[in-house]
Amino acid sequence: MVNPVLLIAVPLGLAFAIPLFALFWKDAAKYIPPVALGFNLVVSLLLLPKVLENPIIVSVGGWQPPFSINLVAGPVGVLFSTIIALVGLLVSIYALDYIKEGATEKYHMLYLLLLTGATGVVLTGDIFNLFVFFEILCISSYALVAYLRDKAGIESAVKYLIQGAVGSSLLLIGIGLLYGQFGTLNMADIAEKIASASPISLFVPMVLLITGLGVEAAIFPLNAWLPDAHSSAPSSISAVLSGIAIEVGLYAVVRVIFTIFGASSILLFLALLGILTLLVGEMCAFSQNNIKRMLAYSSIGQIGLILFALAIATSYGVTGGLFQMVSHTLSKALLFLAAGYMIYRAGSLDISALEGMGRKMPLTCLAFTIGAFSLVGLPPFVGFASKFLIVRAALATKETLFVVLIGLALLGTVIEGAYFFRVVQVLYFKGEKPNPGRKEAPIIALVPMIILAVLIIVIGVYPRLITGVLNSAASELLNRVEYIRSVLG
Amino acid sequence: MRRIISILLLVILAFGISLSLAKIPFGTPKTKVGRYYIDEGIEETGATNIVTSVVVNYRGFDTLGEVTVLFIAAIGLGAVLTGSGGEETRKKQPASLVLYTGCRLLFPLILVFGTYIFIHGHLTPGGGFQGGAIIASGFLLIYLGCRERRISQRASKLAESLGGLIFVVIGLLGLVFGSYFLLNFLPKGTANAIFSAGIIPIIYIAIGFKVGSELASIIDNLIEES
Amino acid sequence: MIFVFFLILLMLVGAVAASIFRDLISAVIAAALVSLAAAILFYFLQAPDVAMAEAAIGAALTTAIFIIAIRRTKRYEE
Amino acid sequence: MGFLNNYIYYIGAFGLILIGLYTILVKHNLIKVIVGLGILDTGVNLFLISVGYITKGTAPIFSRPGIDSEHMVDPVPQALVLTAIVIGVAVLALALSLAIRLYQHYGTLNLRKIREQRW
Repeated sequence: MVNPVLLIAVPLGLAFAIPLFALFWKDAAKYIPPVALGFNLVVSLLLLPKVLENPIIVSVGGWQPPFSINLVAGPVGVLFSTIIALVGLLVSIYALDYIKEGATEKYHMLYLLLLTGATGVVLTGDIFNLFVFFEILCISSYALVAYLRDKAGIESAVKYLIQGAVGSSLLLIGIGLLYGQFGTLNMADIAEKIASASPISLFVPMVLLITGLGVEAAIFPLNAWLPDAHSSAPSSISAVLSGIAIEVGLYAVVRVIFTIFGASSILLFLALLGILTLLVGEMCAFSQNNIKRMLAYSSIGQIGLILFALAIATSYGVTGGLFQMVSHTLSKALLFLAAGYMIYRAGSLDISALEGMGRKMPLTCLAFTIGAFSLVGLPPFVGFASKFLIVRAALATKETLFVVLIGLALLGTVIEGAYFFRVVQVLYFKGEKPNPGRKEAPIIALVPMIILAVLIIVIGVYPRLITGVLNSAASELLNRVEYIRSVLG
Repeated sequence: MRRIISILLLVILAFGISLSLAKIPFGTPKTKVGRYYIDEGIEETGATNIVTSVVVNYRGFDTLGEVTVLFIAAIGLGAVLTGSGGEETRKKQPASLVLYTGCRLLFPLILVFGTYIFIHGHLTPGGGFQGGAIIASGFLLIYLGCRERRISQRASKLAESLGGLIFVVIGLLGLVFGSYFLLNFLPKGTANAIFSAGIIPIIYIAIGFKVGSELASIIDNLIEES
Repeated sequence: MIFVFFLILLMLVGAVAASIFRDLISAVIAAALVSLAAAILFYFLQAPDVAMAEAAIGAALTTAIFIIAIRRTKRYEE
Repeated sequence: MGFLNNYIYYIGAFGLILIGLYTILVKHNLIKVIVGLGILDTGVNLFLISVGYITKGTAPIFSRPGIDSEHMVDPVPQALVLTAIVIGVAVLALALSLAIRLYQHYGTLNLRKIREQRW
């Protein structure tokens, strides 16, 4: 039997071992992350069919929950770990060539540890353990944002670190308040006992937990760090931060709301917050001239849409939200990867500097265009399928408020379409005619982009490939009684 | 303006927390998990220091994550500070004779004390983190007193790497022997003996080396001006 | 008990001092005082392990790395 | 006085938390902000430990055989705080290294003056 704990233990062990390997193999640091993430991908795919029938609960150390930390490999956890491993693997292959300067060995170690932290967050069933893995995720991203050591990188890392550290302190206070009231840290155990507690004493820990986790998830008032951090990190890191880190943060928020607190009263508030986040993100993205900042603001918009879909809290809505997460991860990773080499060749972050790139780097630009169209939600790409599901879910609630909100969300999509088309237009239809000579991205960077683009099209044409998993993931999130029963027995 | 808004926010926070605190009276026993560890801890893990048995065994996974956090900080700090300095040069004047001799005299004593702390982690207060911190403060003393000395980067990297690997490998051995990660698969021995508590002392020694070398390399990276 | 009151008062005063001192070295020393007082309080709360960790890490090492960092930057707040 | 007796540790802990947060929100100097983070961490740790305390409790260590286990304080918060302390020092160290770099780039640590990037 495959044990989910391997998904965390093996990458950690390999990351610790990199300095040892480096003694007799100079390039070890470069090639170990793809190996570890490939291993994770295989294990996740092996686990996936099993957990669709029954979630696998493993406890660490051999005591039954709540007496020790346990991992819950349900559909949600394994779905996320598969995506993390898949995108992580592709980006690590891309980085083999892309990362040339600076302390490359340290880059690769931090990268592997960041993804291990993300995997830990989605698999753990213990609230303090979640905090620890969350810190692994956050601290490695602070360091990686500053990796280029230029002015912008250091400044945004400082902002990110301060906001993130305050967020984690609030999270820890919330955990302390929960432990004081219920005497346990196991999420299922807390969820079981929470029914008997008074709402007033629960409200404060809930707000603290949501605020603490919301900093990483970039929910509206807490996202001041995001555009700076995502735009000044190396592009491969931006891909992972936008594609994985904020999704994992949002997962943690949703897990806390749905599973621990079972709070239906604040869902409306979250839906409003989601739409607000979406509109703010898309408007700011529209006015950007810097391509990476534009992509970063577009991530804020997408997070808002996902939050809105999840806050609908029907089976359709949550399925749509998770689907949108998957599609955003694939598309945004592709966009950042493609943008990375375009910027490298153009030597500037300005959108206007990318004129005529469509003739210089046809494949990279094609990949960028596919990602952009998918994000906007054009058929036949995956973004269309997921956005369609969200619209259907919002209409199915038959509540005026949700219908109005989805109307606003569609308005956001129109803005999104406008700025992405502007970039595509610059890529293909502007600039001087004489061919400046092709200079395509190297093959090792093109392969991950092509794989991502193919995935976007294939899932867009056959959404049924993953809707089964998404459906059972949505029912795991919504059915907290079943979650408690499967963990505590 | 900023000041007023901040104070307002903080007042709201304080009020909210005080509402919640009313449910958590100070000084009353309230947890079944903690009770379980106290009642069963010695028998199940063999460590007389219950905190150690919780840190290393019951919640050992947290500790693995925590060691990783420190590891990340050490690497990240190295990555951020690579090739910094240059214009700033530290005054090369040597420390005074008293300081120099004192540091050289104290350094081995501090090392022995730190080692004692983490070897006895399962019996008395203390353990890998405290011992590691004490060892790192010994290195700090060396930097202050004997300014030309440097610990070898290579050695500290190896200690970090080996410490982490031992932790993970012991965890995986538990998976092999008893299908649980971090299972305490070694004999527990008699309580209050130094060779007892199964895997706990081994893990704590590994943590001690790892934490000591990581903190020392953090200090080294910060001080360095080359 | 009176000693505990005194320690907590000392700790809070130290924290306020750390917040208002313009000289960063003094602020860091005040913060170290907070850590030290907290370590003693941990001991009174029957947590010797934590007291040790706080004294060794919070009071000693943190102060040291702060001072190293201040030496490499600027001593006075502007 | 009874109230104070019962809640003095909580007051101390949240006093630290509030002072730390205030420092982070209001101060301009980066190192000062990091000092505030340290104070905030200490406050959170003190709060967690006081949650686990039991009146007239003893440390959860069976230092000699036959010790009374009835009045031992809760070991779990102590384990959590050990973790939190180490995480705290890791964040502080990373923050300070960023501060050093920031100073090399800008020649100042005043966060209000460092505003290359805007919305």
